[in-house]
Amino acid sequence: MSGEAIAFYVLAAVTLGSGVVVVTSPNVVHSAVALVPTFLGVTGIYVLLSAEFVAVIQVLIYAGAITVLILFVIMLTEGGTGIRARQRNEQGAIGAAVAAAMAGLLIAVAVRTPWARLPGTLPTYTPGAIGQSFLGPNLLVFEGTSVVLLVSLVGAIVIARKEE
Amino acid sequence: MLLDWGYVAVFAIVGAILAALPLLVIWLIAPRSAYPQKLETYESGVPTIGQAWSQFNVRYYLFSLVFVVFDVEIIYLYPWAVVARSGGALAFVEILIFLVILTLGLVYAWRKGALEWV
Amino acid sequence: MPALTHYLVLSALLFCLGLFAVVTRRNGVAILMGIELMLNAANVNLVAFNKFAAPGAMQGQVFALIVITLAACEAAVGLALVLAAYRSLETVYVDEINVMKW
Amino acid sequence: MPWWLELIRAIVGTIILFTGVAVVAAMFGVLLERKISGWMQSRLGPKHVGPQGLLQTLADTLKLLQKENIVPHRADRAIFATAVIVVPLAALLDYVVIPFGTTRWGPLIFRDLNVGVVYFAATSSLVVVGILMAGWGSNNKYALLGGLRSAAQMVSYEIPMGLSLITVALMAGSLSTVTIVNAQAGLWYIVAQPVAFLVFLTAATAEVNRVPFDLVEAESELVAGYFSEYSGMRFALFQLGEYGEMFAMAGMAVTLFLGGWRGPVLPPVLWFVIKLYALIFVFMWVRWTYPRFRIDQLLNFSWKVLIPVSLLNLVATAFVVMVMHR
Repeated sequence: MSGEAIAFYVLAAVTLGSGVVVVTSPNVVHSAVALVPTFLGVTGIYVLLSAEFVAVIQVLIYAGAITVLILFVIMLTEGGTGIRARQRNEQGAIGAAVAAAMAGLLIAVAVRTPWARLPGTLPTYTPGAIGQSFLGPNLLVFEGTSVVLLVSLVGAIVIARKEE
Repeated sequence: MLLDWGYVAVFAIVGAILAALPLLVIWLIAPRSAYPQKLETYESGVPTIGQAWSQFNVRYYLFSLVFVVFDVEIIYLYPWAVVARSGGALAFVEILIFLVILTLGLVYAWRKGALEWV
Repeated sequence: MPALTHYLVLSALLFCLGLFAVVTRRNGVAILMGIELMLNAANVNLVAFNKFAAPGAMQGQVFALIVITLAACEAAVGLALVLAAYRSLETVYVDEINVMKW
Repeated sequence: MPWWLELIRAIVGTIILFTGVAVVAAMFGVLLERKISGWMQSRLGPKHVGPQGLLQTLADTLKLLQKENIVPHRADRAIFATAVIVVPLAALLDYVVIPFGTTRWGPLIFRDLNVGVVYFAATSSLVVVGILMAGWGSNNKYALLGGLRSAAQMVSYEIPMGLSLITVALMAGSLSTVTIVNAQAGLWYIVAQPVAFLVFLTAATAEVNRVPFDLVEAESELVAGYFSEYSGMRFALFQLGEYGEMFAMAGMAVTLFLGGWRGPVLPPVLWFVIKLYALIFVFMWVRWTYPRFRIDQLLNFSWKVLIPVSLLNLVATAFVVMVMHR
């Protein structure tokens, strides 16, 4: 087995293992903290896929910002009091069945489809290539995200503020 | 490039082991003489009342909310900064529009008092 | 060398973990965590297809960035909704939130 | 190079860097802080252990090693124990991209990542998670309040810090720290970008929770903030994280604005160390000179002063870059 394959299996184990903790832990704070190794595992996967800029952004946004936001909200609501209420609804068995069926379907599709391949090579310097695409074909996407960010900022402030 | 990140991974793993090493040492040599009062949560000398896990001011959330939006804005500036030299006027105008739209968000948050600590 | 299929299988499993959390969790915040897992799984797919199926274009990675942006926006607004619900109904458990207007 | 040689190289490098930070930054940093504070307050500071008190921190570390290791029975054990490793590790990960000097074989750096600047921003943002874990895991009111305040403060100052990092990246046209240092061969960026430098320094002071931004510890109201409940060696590990982060921020400021290892006559590594300690001295000088901010003043300062100023600075820099590279 090559080093890359070993790295892949280790990272997949970290991602899925802590993902299971996120999904099943009875304590919401433990779930939120377990999100960090999940995100870091996915970061490693991005590195293996030679997308290093996306990888560092994953750490910066997911592990550094979204996790903090989630922890804040847990501490602001009654989730912060630890294990108290029942965390799971009565659909546990059905939910597991649906998720397993979905996983089977997706894996079957992933394995059986003969994926098309376009020629070309990955750029070695990803931030530069991404920047170039923002200056060219993705210019509108770039400006569009700023509008999306503005809208969500305004919306979230309106929702979260106390009514006077 | 994979080699670079291999080094970072080794750094993280070995670093975590090194940081945990002192904890192993104290587990081996530190004395143990705990009794109930010693294991009590510190609250300036008076008996602890209730759990600390209670609810806090919503202000904390508003700040982290504005933070997340601006943090996401920043990730788009890094790739732009790398190519801005070759991009010329187009790059400048592009970033100007981007920043103006986001400044509107900052102004809105400011006017609505999301940046006030009451 | 892990091939495209390896990454797709990993992403499918991660997606279904997220799906399971969304379907079975009662706490609104935990449901949002499930959604974040699903978005991460989608991102793994985008970046994997970028490398294996269309390495010349950067579309996969660019759209992974866009998805991260949308995930952040979704988290900000979604958690604000949870907070607002908690303030007016005093619960974060979605099966107890059963009135439209308070 | 065969893979096992690379592995050994990486492990040895990590151990050297780790012990270096622990000894030079944490141990010597604590001693320096005590000496400088003594000097500024017309007293002597530690004097008895070793010549001129040089071994004081070593003695303190040995003492802390023998201290009892208390976990409050109400604490969340798993999170309480993990936070101790997360905080110093997140601080130490910053050092991967800081170039300490240059030798015949190339720059002296753990690894020159080509997204170095973003990597630095990302790892320093991980500290916040560790601090929130410590605050929540202790189940102590002071600790939780300290942790929440610290998180609100650190996230607020991450934005101006990121904006000044981008300004420098824009000047150099690269995200790699070595390239940024090389781009300063002619002119240090402190001359070209004084505003970004001041913003970075202020944000760095806030990121490492030092006076005048030390609401987190605020001895007089919050006991010791998020590490109130940590005793013995665990306390020492938090100190390692705090001083390690401070030296990393100073090292990054040297790299980005003060020309890194560049300088005449003296060897490059020495230049780096001189600049580093000059900045550390500034941090300590500020600590013993200014009173603490209130939390509303602190957050206002970031959102209503630093962020608008650094946004304007960024646009102005972008304009100049556009005109120069026509």
